[in-house]
Amino acid sequence: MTQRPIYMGPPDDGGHFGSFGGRFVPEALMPACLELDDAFRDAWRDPAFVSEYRETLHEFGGRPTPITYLGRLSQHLGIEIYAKREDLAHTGSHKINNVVGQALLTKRMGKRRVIAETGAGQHGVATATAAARLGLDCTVYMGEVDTVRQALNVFRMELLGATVVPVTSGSRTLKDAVNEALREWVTCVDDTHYCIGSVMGPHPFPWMVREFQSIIGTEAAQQLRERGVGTPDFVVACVGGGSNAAGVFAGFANSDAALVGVEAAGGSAVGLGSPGVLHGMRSLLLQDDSGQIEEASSISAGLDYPGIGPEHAHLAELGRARYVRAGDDVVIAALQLLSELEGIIPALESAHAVAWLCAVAGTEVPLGSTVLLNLSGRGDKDVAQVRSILRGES
Amino acid sequence: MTQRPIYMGPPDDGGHFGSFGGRFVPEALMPACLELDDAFRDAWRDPAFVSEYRETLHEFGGRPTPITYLGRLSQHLGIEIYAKREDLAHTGSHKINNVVGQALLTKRMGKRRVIAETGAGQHGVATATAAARLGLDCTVYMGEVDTVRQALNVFRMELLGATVVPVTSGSRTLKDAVNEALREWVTCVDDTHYCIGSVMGPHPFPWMVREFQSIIGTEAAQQLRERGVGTPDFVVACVGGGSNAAGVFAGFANSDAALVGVEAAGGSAVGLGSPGVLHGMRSLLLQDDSGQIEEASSISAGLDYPGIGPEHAHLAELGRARYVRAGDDVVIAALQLLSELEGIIPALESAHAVAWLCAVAGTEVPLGSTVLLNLSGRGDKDVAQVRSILRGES
Amino acid sequence: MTSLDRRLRELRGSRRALVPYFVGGLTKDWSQYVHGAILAGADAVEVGVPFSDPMMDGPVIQEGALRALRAGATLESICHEVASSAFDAPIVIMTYYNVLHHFGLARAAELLATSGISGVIVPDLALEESDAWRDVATPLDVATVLMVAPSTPLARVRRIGAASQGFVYAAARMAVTGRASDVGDAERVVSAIRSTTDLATYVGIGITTPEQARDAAQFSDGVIVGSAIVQQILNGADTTAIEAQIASFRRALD
Amino acid sequence: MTSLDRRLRELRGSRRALVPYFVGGLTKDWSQYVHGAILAGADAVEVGVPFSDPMMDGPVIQEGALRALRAGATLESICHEVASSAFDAPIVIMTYYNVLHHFGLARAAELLATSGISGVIVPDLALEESDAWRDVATPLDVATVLMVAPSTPLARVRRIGAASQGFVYAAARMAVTGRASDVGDAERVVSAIRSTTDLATYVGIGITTPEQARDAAQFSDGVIVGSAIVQQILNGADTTAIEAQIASFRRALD
Ligand SMILES: Cc1ncc(COP(=O)(O)O)c(C=O)c1O
Ligand SMILES: Cc1ncc(COP(=O)(O)O)c(C=O)c1O
Repeated sequence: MTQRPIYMGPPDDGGHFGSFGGRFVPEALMPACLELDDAFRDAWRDPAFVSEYRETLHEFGGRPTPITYLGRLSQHLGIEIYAKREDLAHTGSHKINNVVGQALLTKRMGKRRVIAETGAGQHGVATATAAARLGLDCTVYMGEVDTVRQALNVFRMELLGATVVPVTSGSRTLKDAVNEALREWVTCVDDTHYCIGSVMGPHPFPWMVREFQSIIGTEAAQQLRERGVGTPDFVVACVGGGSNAAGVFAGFANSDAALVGVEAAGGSAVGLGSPGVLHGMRSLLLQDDSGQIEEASSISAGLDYPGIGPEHAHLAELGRARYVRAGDDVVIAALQLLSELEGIIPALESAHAVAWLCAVAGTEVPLGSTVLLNLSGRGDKDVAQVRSILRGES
Repeated sequence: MTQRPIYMGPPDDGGHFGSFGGRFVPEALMPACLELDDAFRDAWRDPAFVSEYRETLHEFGGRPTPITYLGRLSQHLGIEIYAKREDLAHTGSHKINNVVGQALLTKRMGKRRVIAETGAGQHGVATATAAARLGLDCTVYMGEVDTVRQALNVFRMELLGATVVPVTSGSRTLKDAVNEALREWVTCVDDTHYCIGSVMGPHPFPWMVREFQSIIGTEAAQQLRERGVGTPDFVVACVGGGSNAAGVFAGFANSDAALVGVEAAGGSAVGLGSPGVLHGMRSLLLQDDSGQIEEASSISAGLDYPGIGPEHAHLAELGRARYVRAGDDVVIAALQLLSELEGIIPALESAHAVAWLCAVAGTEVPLGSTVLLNLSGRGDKDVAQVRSILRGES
Repeated sequence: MTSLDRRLRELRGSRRALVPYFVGGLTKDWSQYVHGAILAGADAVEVGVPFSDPMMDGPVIQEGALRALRAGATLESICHEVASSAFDAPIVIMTYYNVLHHFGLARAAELLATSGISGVIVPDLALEESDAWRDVATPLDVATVLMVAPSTPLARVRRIGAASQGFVYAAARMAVTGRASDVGDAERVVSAIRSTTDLATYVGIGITTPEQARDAAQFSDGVIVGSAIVQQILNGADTTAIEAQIASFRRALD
Repeated sequence: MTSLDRRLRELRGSRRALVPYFVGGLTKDWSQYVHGAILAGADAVEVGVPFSDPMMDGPVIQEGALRALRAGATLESICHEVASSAFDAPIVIMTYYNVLHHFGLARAAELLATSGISGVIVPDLALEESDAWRDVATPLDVATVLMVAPSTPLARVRRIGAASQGFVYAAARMAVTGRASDVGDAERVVSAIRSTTDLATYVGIGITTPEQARDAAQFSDGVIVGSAIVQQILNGADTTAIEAQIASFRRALD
């Protein structure tokens, strides 16, 4: 009898998931990464820390988020869809799960400040939120292009007491914001924690962020059990860096559920990328013939990242999870459909998962299948953009 | 021994709370109001309906919302503040509690359509949301001025499948939207329910909406009990029409808690109004020497209503609740303070309650008092406006 | 029984009643329109006292009310004009309850009575809420006209019929004031009213043309014509034009 | 022990080493700058192979890399230029790991070796991840220079010192490449390194002026000068000007 492998366990000591992951950072940052690894391992074993983390997400973050049966969409598609409602979490997405964990860890490490990168601003707002709540200083690095496109999110962070630094290097977008945050971290690693926004970066970040996000999957599995739904046939989530997907997958990695990550067609690191090293990790990346990193492009800022978390690269390699793609046009249609049928305007990111379901219900996802759909965030941040797109203004 | 009076019981058969309330509508609408009264009484007694209402708010609406202890603000003000987090409810405010109840009731009455008025769009979006979820048609009346000021909320309602009708009569704002919705209701009362957005309008609306919102107070009382806080010294909520205040007050009406409603200085129906009849009810209204209704004015669209729910007028008269005011400037400062200290950007409406607390902590609210603060909604809808105000642009 | 009851009962023997509606204070010379209307054959006149939030009125009368308010019209100014005009037909005030409520019910009834006004129509004053007002108005011989709508169930029609004074206002349709192309549900509404009371029953809401007035007159005691007239005045029609319009309604009814 | 180790050990006996940094492919004639630098007294030269996401570089070298990339610079084009230039001093490539990784580690090591390149500095290739690369580079006599930072604990300095080849790069401060006004923590870092290895130890990160170079030379085996030079080239300095700049550093060191 062959033993079934265990999926989504911890990485090896060097932070590897198979051949992916690791720690590719300047020596100046290695001690901090090692310290963080120790600190996280220690904290995550400490019932007091875990319960403070859970309690903060409960009292402040609005957890548990509900599971909503999407009756009208289910009927429309001929499959049974349950949505995990991360859109109802404080600040409007799953990002809060991670930042609360890291902010608490920052205090535990005796640091007084966090820095973060942000693309559209979701992770920046979430980080500024957790920092405000816990009394930490906060600086957010944001591509200059994004600070203009997302001026309101800049203001939101400022309201929350954070300093937003426009990044003028490279393409002036998310990946450059990560570079700049890493550069800045070198200079202040003593008293500052870098609160990375997805399951990416050098070890222990991909693992740690997955652990902080796994509350999504743990809750969902229990909620589905309590409802008598049991293990769904499919667990579907959008994938930018991959934190919401990793979080929900974690609850089902060792079940019979098929795991599906939906990338933006223009940011599909699994679909179109190749192995490479960026931002401290070995993973799948969009890159040109010379190994220069290419810019991702998607209507959804949160999926506009040329890489993917290393654990996803590993799950793809193992075949435990599949990674598929959705293009901008079907994503808009999916956002409209969910809004109209269910009264939930999803984030453009989350609409990717809906779009894929719409495309394959009855084929790859057989009629009658049970699906857990991770609704990673709410669409309020996106309505202005969707409006101009539908009006042909952009 | 004198019997203590019971507060916030049902109104009399004609819908009166003392001398306020009643049913001042055209005869064409009276049968609908009577039918609704019966239907609501019947439904609210029916455990199946009540549990569907609760279950929908749980599964879809994100209830129960948490109580968050605001540690840093408490320390700052020297009082103990617990926030009821209606900002975490689906669509971003307490409005969902009411619309879910009314939409379910609409189906129960065999009607296929809802209409609603909206000012800034919060109640319109909430109504469109509940209608989408339950498969009801939805038309929302919105002052033309507001459709321009809040174009994104118009688009949101449209995404949710609702039709938004700009109202060009009168001052083209909220009160005219109510008039227009009432006029429209006359023409379609057969198959259409008017889903009113606050504890206002003709009986049974003020009572029914209060009952649907009382879930706030019931939950909060239980949550505070479970935390060992018990009865707070003060329960504070902002007041536009008064639905979030009525909802939270309902949980404490017969306790020792002091109840405080905070009106916008420019929309203070209790502070500056006099008894009158508008929109189907007798209540306190802002009116001129000839009994013409005056426009309210506040930075916060949701408090921009020249009246107040009749039950509040009654509670004020009885002295069971106090109604105080907060001006635009202190409200902005309060919004900033809460954001910075607690990582919660409140709606401008809700910031009125915070502003009052800031003003009176240590005086009217003695140091060490325990306060339940109803955070009726999140501020995402307001950040663009706050930004221009702080930049001196408006 | 108020004087208005008696007057309109008498009229019933002779002809179908024509009751045009004018917005008090809409123009400086608004009372001239009323005089002209009476000359042209109006049997009674409804005079609107404008209110900021006229929830039973469509766009035409809303606009009229708005202009009158801007021109400074008030309950008092309109009553004084009525008092000094000595019109040759009964005047019925149409307004919203807050106007009376804010003035003070007793004081308002007194003002109407001393101004020679015969009655009031208060569309947002439901039967159930009307006692306080009728308690002060009836003793002063100010009639309170109540309305029956197509949606009113028969048991309720009976109570309204019993309580109404002067006449019963039969709403022709489920709509607010405005123009329409037919008499809607008027016949059904009128017959329900007639089965419960012998008060005069007038049809209003949407009566726009003399033809509709003639149709309504087949089964009722008269018609109320509002938006069709106010629209002409808003368009700038002079008293002669309005007299001609009223005259054409008169001819259709006779 | 690689050839670079031997060469730099020898140098140690005679003078403090001067290692200027140039961005490969930044200008068409970039190799002329390298020639000039060697003429002016450079003991070895760092040649940067540009990467889109240079996380260890400040604005100056970022800008240089960006321009070089736009001009079409690649690992291959730069190696070919080095191969055909036959420089009179050891060339050490500085690049990011993805450039080698994407080219293929064995293939990259082969290319460097056949181009006559003596070593590499890969700032994002941490000691723990460097085995795969060193396994292919060392046999081809391509040295892998490792870095010690002010934050590196002593036990770790020891391991890095033991693994580094050619020299040990002592980061003068907790910062990315750029200009600074002093030698920062360099003395402490160098002394930690020296307590664990007898490899040559060069100070870099922020060495901007000949004075700083002289200070650093007091306690180390040499200096690496990057942004200060690249800034001049970005400003349009010609080879003569750069030679003069190098010469002034040379004088400070001797
Ligand atoms: C709502 C939402 N979903 C998904 C993502 C993508 O991130 P991840 O793949 O890490 O979940 C983002 C990123 O901003 C987001 O805001
Ligand atoms: C967040 C929020 N709070 C309060 C209000 C005021 O309404 P009410 O007084 O009925 O609670 C509104 C109305 O839009 C609102 O959006």
